[in-house]
Amino acid sequence: MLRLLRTMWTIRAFEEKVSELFGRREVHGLLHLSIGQEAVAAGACAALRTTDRVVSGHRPHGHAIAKGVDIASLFAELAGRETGCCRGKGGSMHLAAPTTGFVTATGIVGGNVALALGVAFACKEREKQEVAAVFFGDGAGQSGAFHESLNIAALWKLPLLFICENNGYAEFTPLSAHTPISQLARHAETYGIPSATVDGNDVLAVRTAISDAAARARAGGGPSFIECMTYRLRGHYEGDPAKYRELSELSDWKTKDPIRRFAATLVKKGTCTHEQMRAVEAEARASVEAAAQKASTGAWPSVDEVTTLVYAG
Amino acid sequence: MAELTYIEAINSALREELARDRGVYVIGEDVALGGPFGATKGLAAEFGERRVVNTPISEGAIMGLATGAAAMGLRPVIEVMFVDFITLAMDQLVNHAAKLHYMSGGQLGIPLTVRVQQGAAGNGGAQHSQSLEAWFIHVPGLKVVMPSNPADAKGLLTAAIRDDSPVICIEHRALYWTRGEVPDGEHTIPIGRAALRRPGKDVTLVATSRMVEVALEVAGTLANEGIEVEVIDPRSLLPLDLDTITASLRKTGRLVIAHEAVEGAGFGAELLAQVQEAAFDYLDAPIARVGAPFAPVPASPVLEQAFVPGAERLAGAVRKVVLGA
Amino acid sequence: MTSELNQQEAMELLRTMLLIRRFEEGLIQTQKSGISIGHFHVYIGQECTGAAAIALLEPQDKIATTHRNHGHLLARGADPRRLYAEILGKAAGYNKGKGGTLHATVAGLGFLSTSALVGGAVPLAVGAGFAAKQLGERCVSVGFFGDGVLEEGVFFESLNMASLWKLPVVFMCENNSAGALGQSAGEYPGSTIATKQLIDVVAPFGVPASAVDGGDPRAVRDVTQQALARARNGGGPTFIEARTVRWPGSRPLWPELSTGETDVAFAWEPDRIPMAHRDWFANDGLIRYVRQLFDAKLANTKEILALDATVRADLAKAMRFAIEAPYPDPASALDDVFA
Amino acid sequence: MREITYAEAKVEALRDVMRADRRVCLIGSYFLGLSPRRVLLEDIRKEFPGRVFDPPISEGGVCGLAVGAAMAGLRPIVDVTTASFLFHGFPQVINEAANVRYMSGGQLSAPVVFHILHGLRGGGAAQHSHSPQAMLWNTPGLEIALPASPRDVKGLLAEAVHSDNPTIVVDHARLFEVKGEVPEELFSIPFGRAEVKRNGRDVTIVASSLMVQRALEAAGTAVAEGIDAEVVDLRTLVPLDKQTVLTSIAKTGRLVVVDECHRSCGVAAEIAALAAEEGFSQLKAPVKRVATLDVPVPFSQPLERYIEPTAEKILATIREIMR
Repeated sequence: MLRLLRTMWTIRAFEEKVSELFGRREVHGLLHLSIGQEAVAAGACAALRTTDRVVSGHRPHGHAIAKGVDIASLFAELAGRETGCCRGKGGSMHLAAPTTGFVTATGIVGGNVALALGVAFACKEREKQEVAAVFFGDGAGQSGAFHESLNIAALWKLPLLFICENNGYAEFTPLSAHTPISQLARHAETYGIPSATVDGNDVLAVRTAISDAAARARAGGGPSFIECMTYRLRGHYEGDPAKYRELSELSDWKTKDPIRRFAATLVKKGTCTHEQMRAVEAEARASVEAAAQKASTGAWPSVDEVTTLVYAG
Repeated sequence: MAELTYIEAINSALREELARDRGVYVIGEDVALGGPFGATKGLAAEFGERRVVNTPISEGAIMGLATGAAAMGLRPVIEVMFVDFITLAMDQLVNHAAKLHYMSGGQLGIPLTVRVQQGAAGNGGAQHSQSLEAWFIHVPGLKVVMPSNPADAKGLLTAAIRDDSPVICIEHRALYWTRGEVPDGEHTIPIGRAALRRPGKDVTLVATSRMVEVALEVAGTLANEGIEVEVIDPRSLLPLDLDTITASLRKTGRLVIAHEAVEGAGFGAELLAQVQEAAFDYLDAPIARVGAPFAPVPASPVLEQAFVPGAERLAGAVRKVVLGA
Repeated sequence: MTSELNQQEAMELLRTMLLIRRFEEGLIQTQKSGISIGHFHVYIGQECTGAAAIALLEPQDKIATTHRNHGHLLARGADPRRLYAEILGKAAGYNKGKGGTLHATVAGLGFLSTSALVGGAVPLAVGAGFAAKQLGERCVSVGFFGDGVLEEGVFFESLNMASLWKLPVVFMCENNSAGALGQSAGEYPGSTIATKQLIDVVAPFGVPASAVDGGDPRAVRDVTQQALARARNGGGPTFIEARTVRWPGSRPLWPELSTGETDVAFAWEPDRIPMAHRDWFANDGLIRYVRQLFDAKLANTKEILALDATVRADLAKAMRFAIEAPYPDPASALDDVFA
Repeated sequence: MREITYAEAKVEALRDVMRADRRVCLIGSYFLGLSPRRVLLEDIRKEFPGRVFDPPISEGGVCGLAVGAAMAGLRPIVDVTTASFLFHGFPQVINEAANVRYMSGGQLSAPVVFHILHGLRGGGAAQHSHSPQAMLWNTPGLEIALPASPRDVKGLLAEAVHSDNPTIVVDHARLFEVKGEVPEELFSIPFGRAEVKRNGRDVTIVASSLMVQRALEAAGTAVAEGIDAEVVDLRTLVPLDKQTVLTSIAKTGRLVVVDECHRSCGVAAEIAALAAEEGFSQLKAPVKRVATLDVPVPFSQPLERYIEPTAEKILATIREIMR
């Protein structure tokens, strides 16, 4: 239980730090923060094994951290340093750390779903009971690649967990302006893919749903679709004033903050004390500070690196 | 040596690689049925439909699927039925297949082979006849090969499948049923090495894919007029064997480049730009390009024939470069 | 069955269906005689759908179609001489020989485009509906496409937008793989979709969808009429799946007259149908329709045979015209690239 | 004449063409990307209710929709935003829009405008930094316009809307703050006319889009070294104004082509090839290319800067070619 809490606090602290560093121009590029959505990443990855594979999209920090990617290497990547997980070549939207099972993130909405289809295909072929999971937002539900992938995953019974983080906004517009459908899980039902819509701010509900789906996939039952209803407390990207939202909507969701909610539940149940709670947060923040510090001393990549790794070998 | 058709040579490369490496998968629309041109004939029966996989008509998702599977260590060979349909998969090809290795800082390998056929033949019209190799040369991260005969079709495809980078193998539909000697058993041709098809001292003629046939015909005709044409087939457009081409140019002082695609920002433009920079002082005359006219490919047989660069046009261009205007 | 059609209309529908059937039978024979026309696709067995639906359209309505377009063009009134000429690559063809069978189109009849890419025409049809709504025209856009299109992402993208924006579009899906055919039967092209029926994928988008027997003109008329009315009244798009059984001659990669030329007398002398083809002709919309006309006494055998003979004679003339027509000037290959 | 920013000129063009022609509508509205200037578009939204649309993330569907709408009588301007997203629209742009007139034997046309923002934008990395104009040049049927100044963006955008052909307006977010003189009234700049943006006699620099500004910067610096460079802005790739390029080479005898596409099979390759084919006898030195290096665009700042065609690189190349 404390592990879940720690993961969520680490993601929150990481992204708050990223925001701060972005303000000081120490990290760069187009950054998409997941503050408010931490329960999905933490709950889902807690239900997966180390050997399971994750593909993420343009909002990937939480997924990478929850999957166990070293946060110093993430800071370094966002800062464009040689010590970054992608040696400074990828940046925020292209994080990759396959040894942890975090295959890759990608900046193309919907493109990640098709990619994950292939990862799941490979998992099936390896016959090691591994499953693949893909995180995507509600905006991806309108892309052709998403529909093509649902059909194929269902046809071929691929061990793929479609994890939709429905935060109600596709970039800058509410989902209702993008599609007449409010819950994307309906598309999965069309193809006979088992689906569940859960409270994405309830980390235990997410973990349970993903556990069930992963067990089904491991047993050869094919794909599942888990739609997590959540909310991003920041704009679409760092620097987005997000004026398209009502303030009341924002404050309403703030009361449903997944971290505070879970902490309160734990205390109420007597699982731990207020002091222990605060200690978890403090530890997470300290480890994030240390990682950021470490990353800031990383070397810039040599310009010779620019032409390397275009091809293998 | 056995005499095989170009399509049989492709089939034989696929069969041998499926047998040799458990990680090889053949994926595409109708491939388990043999494919529309027979390239995958008999493979499903021999290796099972688990490794010779039929897909829905979802080019984008197929390209993404194969890329994702390659990132996981499989060695997929996908068939895109017509190069024109690759438009539906461009996002996955350009944004994922070509780049994941680089973007991930070398953590992910993409040992993917994309087989596709192109060219103006059979009156398919503008959506089934384009020649798009320049697109792939323009996207860093992809290798591009274009076999011009059955032996190369087998050797280059085998090399492509074994390559650890994504390789686009562009076949020509009009060559599918041409015959030629193909070495027995394992046969690979290193990617990035041009072939000298005919030696000559007066002018260098670089031709790709089906234009190699036309170039050899023209060389034969011009030999009767006293012009000795050296014909070079680059075979691999990226990486490009510029050394072989410039070495020839140092001898002849003249260069003509022929391809079936339109000229605008095409392979000919790239080669010309490279050669004039690398061997400016050796040039005795301006380099000439022969490509298709700047138009979509028409369907009518006569229009199609007028569209495809033929022997007469090519011979004219060579004469002009050798003899002056 | 023809209660809503008077005798003249019923016979006109038959004429259209016969025209399409005979046009394509003639095309297959011409191709077999050695005249090159490129790879082509025929509409045999699906005539009822296009003929019945297109007859309901108003002149301002738009149509987007696919590589299987001959039936739609003819039903809308395309001149068989110019259509044959186009398919043979002649200057007199509608597209001056640049389009051929895959891209044959007649803009003057409201055809937007003929896309030979699976799914290519669907967003185009949605675009025409969008334009009609923007321009305030009382026009409906009808997109004809095959069952394979439901595997293309662009279909979903297009359907979603048509629904979201309530565009006057009729999605006319001609499923010619009904009855466990398609890829599972080892045919080209195959369609593979993980749903129980095609219309299931449409349901979540909130678009009314229905499946009908594509060989039953009345059923096609009924659903098309409702769809057109909904579109014209601002009710948005409709999805129709018209199911037909694949004609055996369309099973090989190149069409073959494997069931022989259709004999309209099969309608009243079923015993004359060769045993091997009884199943198919039992489902063939054309033969079924002739039988219904005959049973309803809207036409006698003599009238039907006479109509058929006229259609065939006209088409023979049209084909001769196309064969004798000159090819375009090769230099015209460079024309029409830009306005 | 009054001076305004590039961003203002662009929005003015959109406003004026919408006022002048009821058929014009905007599908997508990030014509100024995510730049602070994008608030300017709010005025358009207010002035033309019901004519500005925000589509879902379905580039394929959106591009197809616009092509269909154009074929049916509208004059849509589609904002595909970042050029990389155009790849989703390729089936519709390449296979439909570009071919429809030719394939229909001149019966149909698709007068649609596709707007993209191309090039390096700083930290965009490999998937948000594309310059696809060379690929579009390789598929006949599209007109390709690349404005490089406030006056040009207004005139070329207007011409794109008037054109009966499908047109791609390839724009660059790093131009938005450039200032220049722009006529108040609606006007068009005909396609196929390059402009000599700076006269010179020693060396010709051919460029387009943002690279014109970089070339001008390099030319300005070169003066101190006694080098007088001429800068030719192509303005449109299709149709291409060959003559202005060849005339300039005839004068200077030297050519440097600057382009933000990747080098292999890029725009610079075609211009270099053209010069070497048709202007060979005038050339005193081989044509040099300054283009984005052939690697996926790396994210890290120094790496990105290393592959980018900069004014310093242009200057170094000018010095080299003058030797």
